[in-house]
Amino acid sequence: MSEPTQRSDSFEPRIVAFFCNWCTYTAADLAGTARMTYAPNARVVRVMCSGRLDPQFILAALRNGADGVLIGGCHPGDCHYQEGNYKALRRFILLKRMLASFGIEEERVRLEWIAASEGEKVQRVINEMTDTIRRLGPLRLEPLPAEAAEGHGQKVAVHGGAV
Amino acid sequence: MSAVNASPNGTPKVGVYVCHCGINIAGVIDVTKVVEFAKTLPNVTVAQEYKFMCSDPGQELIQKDLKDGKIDRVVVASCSPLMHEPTFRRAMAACGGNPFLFQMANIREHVSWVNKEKGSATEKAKALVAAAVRRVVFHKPLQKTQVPVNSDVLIVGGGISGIHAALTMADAGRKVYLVEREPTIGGHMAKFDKTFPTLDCSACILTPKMSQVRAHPNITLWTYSEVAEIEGYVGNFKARVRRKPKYVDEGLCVGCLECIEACIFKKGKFKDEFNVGLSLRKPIYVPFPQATPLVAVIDPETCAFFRTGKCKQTCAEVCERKAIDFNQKEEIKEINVGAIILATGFKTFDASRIARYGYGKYPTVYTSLEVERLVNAAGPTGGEVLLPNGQKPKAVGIVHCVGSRDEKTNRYCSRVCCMYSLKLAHLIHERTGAEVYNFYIDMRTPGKGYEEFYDRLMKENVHFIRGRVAEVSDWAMTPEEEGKLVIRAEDTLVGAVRRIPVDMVVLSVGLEPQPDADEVRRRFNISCSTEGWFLERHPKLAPVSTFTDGIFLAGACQGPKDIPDCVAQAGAAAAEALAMIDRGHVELEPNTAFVTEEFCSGCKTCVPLCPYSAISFDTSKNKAVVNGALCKGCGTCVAACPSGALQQNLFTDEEIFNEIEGVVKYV
Amino acid sequence: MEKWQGWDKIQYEAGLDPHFGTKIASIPGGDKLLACIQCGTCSGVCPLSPYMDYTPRQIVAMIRAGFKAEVLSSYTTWLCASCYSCTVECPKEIKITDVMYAVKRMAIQEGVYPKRFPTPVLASEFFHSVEKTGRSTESWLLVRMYLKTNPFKMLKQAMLGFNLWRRGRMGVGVESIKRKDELHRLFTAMENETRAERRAGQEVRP
Amino acid sequence: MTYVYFPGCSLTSTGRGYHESLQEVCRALEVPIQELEDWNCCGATSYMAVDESKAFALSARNLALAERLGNGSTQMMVPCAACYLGLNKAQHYLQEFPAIRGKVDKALAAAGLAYSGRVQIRHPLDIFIKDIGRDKIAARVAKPLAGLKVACYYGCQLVRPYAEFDDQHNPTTMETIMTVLGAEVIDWPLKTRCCGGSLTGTIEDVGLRLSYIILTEAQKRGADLVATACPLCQFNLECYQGKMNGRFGLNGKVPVAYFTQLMGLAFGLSNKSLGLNRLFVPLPERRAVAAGGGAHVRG
Repeated sequence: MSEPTQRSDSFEPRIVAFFCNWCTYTAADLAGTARMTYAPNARVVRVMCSGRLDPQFILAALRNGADGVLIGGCHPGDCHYQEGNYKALRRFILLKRMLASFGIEEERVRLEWIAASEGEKVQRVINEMTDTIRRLGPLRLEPLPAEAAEGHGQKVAVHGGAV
Repeated sequence: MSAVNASPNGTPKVGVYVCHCGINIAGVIDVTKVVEFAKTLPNVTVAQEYKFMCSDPGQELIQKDLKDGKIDRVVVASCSPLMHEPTFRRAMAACGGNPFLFQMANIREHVSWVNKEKGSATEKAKALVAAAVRRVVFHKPLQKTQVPVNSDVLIVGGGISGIHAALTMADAGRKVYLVEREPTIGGHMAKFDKTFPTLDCSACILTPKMSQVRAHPNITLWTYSEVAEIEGYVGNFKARVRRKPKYVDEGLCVGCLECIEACIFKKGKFKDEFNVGLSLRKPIYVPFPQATPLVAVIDPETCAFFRTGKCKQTCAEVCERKAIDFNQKEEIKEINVGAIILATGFKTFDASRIARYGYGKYPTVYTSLEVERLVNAAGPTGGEVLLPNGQKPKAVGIVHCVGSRDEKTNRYCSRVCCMYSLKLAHLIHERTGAEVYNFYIDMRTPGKGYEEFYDRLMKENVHFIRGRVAEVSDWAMTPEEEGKLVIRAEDTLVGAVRRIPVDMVVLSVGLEPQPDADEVRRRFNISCSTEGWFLERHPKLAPVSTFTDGIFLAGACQGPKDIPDCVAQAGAAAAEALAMIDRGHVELEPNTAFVTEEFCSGCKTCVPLCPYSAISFDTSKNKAVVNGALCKGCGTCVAACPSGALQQNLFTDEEIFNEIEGVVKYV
Repeated sequence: MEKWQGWDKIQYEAGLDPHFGTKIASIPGGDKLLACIQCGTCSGVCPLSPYMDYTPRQIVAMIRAGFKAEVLSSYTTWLCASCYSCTVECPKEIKITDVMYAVKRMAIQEGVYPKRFPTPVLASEFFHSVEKTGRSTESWLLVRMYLKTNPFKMLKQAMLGFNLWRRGRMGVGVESIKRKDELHRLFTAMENETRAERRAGQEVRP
Repeated sequence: MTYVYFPGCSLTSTGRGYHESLQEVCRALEVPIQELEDWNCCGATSYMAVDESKAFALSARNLALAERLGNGSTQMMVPCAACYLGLNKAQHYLQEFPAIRGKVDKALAAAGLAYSGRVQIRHPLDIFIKDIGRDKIAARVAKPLAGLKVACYYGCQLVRPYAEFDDQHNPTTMETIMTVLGAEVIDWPLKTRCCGGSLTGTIEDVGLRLSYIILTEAQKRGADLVATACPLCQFNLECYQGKMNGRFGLNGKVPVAYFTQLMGLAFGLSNKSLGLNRLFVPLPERRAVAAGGGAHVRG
């Protein structure tokens, strides 16, 4: 069986990275092709567009043990689906407000525009974020409202209407 | 955990296959540990490793387990899904499996290639495998939808790349729209005198192809036109092309050029774009004698009629065919095409950005493109290399790498400058007998017959000084330098700084993306590299494809290229487009959104969110309806649906939630 | 005539210092040194390169290759007037002027600069005078430099000194700041910092 | 706003004329300046060659003293090109490299000082053009320098590598000022070429050669005099002309003045107050121009 990373004495943050298929995921592939070494702490979940990101996903990641969440989308104006990234941005702003009210440090959730050619940015952002969260320490959560709710299908009210 | 019975055949049986990729993965990740770990995961019935999963024997492993009924869904932990997802899906489909009961864990690009430390890399790989296994359990068998393909093609840019692609497609019987921004096709190649290394005449090999374009029944040529808007998707694009008024009716004009003769301006007065400002033209002009189409153009910026309203309109008077039409208006053409080839080319580096080289300050400092016109028999000096004072230079310095290999301008090597500098050195030496000095950093001549050409130039007594030019200036240290331009550079092979007085300096300017490349790439929804060149889908294996299906690249818009490479790439782009069109249909990824009616509350949140108007509202049922043919699968509506009624195939909430749980709590 | 010495120009690996390049490259922003493409722009723009024993480009190549002894004893760095042309023009953005400084510092630390060559002497004298008084006094600085290098030359310069003095452009007094103790504390703390770095086993930059 | 004035060591000796004329010109233009109390050597060129950390510490003390004076945004006027570079370099390195910053912060603290990076280091050329403006300078011109052909010489360290107020390759600030003063400027390619710096004092042959090249080119292009903005450039170009005559055959004498001295002249200030009596080569006689008339402004 595997040994999990020692989380008590040498804290290694776990970061869930939601990357859009067209820009940021491709950039992460490019970072790989170019052998740009970076912190192993981020694990990528691919979505077609950052617009697919339901705030529930971020909450689920944090609830399940992630110490931080990174969202990567195309630069403004570059969205493969016209403006999914703007939608992601609006949801992100609302979500941050909500996280703040739970006392979650705002550095734990980060949104970055990373174009397909910006492998270096993937490297830099993941390294920065790992350092930041290592400094902040593990995320200790009070029960989130969603925890009270049943299952995954339920949604919490962070959609902010037609965003 | 719920919904395990989502599997069509009862309990899901997941096969996990971990690839070594030679040492690419196995060199960093302890593959055996990952396999052992996978065996412990719920629903995993088979877990094994193999050297190259993408090879035939690798694929056969999967196929055998599928056929033996050991597994019904597959996780391959190997490279990026953007690389080999189609390979494995095909393998599954080939033996009767559903290709969408498949998930890839990217443990190469995202793990072994970006990690040096074995322990943490292995852990990360396990997490990704766990996530993929959790997720694939929820995958549903899906079918790709087939959409018919429009067999017409749009080619943007009428340089040598666009011309070659257009002729190839047209010869294959496809209908081609060739759109060019300038009044004529031909691009940069039309401005050159000779081509390296064979020194054959550029016009002699290009103009026949230009005429063929003009005459080809399958090609619609729109010059002086730009693509304004693109809608749609692979196989079914809709383009709006803006045709600027030439104020001369293309159908009537026969290219007799009488109108130009008759213009009230007796002589040229305005900078001639085609001769890069080295000569003057009239407000009514043709770019050059072999312009295609050979139709006069009136430039409203300089035409007296458009500027003042007062002109005798002698051009119109003299035209027997009444082709001149001052009332011509901009036209918008709407066309439907199945594929698009971008061949928008490059621009040359603005030499005045490097102040030390004196371009714009000393009149005898030229760019290489200007010298191309000077040595051209059809150019402003009739092919004679003459200085502004009308004399031939006795000594000429050619400065390589201007705007290339320089962190402050462009980091990349422009690839063509060494060779065209050699060509210009030869032509200048041949036409003037001048001493020619080439200042280079490294001589780059990889190509058929290129090194031989370099060899020839050295034997022609052209001087080669290995050293980047420090400055071009007009201060003299010796009597011989008086009245000359002095090039100062270290002769690095000798280890001494040299000052070389010359009469003429040629700056071998590098190639840059077109100034509006960023705007254009947005219009066509493709990406650019950091330097601004259009980004190919894969640098080695898909060099003419883009990340947007149905849009292909040809020529220097993708990166600096010489003519042979442009033509080769244009041919490749045409072939790729043909292959796509001739299939007759495209298969669309079934990652579209769908509504589970019983959950839909009819809140209409989703309706305005869709950028493609794929969601409508059924008022009788009070439910949202997704048109699968219009949906592109971004999932924005799904994220916004408050009741969970909207879901996206391959990216359902439960698939994503399970993937998240997998990556964070895999143990 | 003496026995012909010959030039043994062959360079044996054993005679090189493989760490010299990385040591020099450890100065702030110095890693770019390793990306030099040997284009010679630095030498070409350098107004002093005609008088150097190695051109700046050659010095960079020698640094990378580990020619420590040759580089430290070369006149090149001591001819550098710090005009920053090379730094500004380098296409790889190598801070060549700073590289020259690093070489100078290492040469002084290791005492291997060209002997009786006036530039390093001037630098050291300048350093000591400022360390003591907080300011430099140009007249005394030059006097001490000539005494250490070529006392005869000072006599030749006497006329210039006289002319400057006559026009009030050179004093005989020594310039100094008031709060020398403040400066002293600053320097002592700086030395302690450097010592602490060394104790911590960190590679101390040249 | 009062500018904190940092004269630097040279302006107290060989560059005294610069010190005097700059103060006079500031007074005339109503630019308030206050000399930095107990300033020390900037660290300069030679210091960097011995101990880089201490060079930065030296600059940092000056910056800390200056910052203490202003409330948040001290503008420091630094006329000497070497000081301008030295202080700017320290400023940049403190910003760019945290390791240096940490070391310097600790050393400053030991001396009871602190620096947070808020001093702006500015050359008088920059201040005169950007803050004061050509109109105000023009309004002060009483005796235009009409008929005088000036070669503006910036030297190296003023524009390289840090100056942002002007073009690194072809600076024009001084030309603008000279034109406002009514003088004619020549176009020449050597205005930022090195004068030899301290090499004139150490390796004289080489140093003088560099100065000679600059003077000869200015002469060839018809300049009546060279205007400088750096004490070492002025010293090198002017005080060694005798030797250049002997060694390289420099043709005659070329006056070399600080641009501030020329401003003072045009403003009608006295020769003595501008330190013109300290020049080795006297300025050319001015062609008679009606005094008191408004400034002759061109271009």
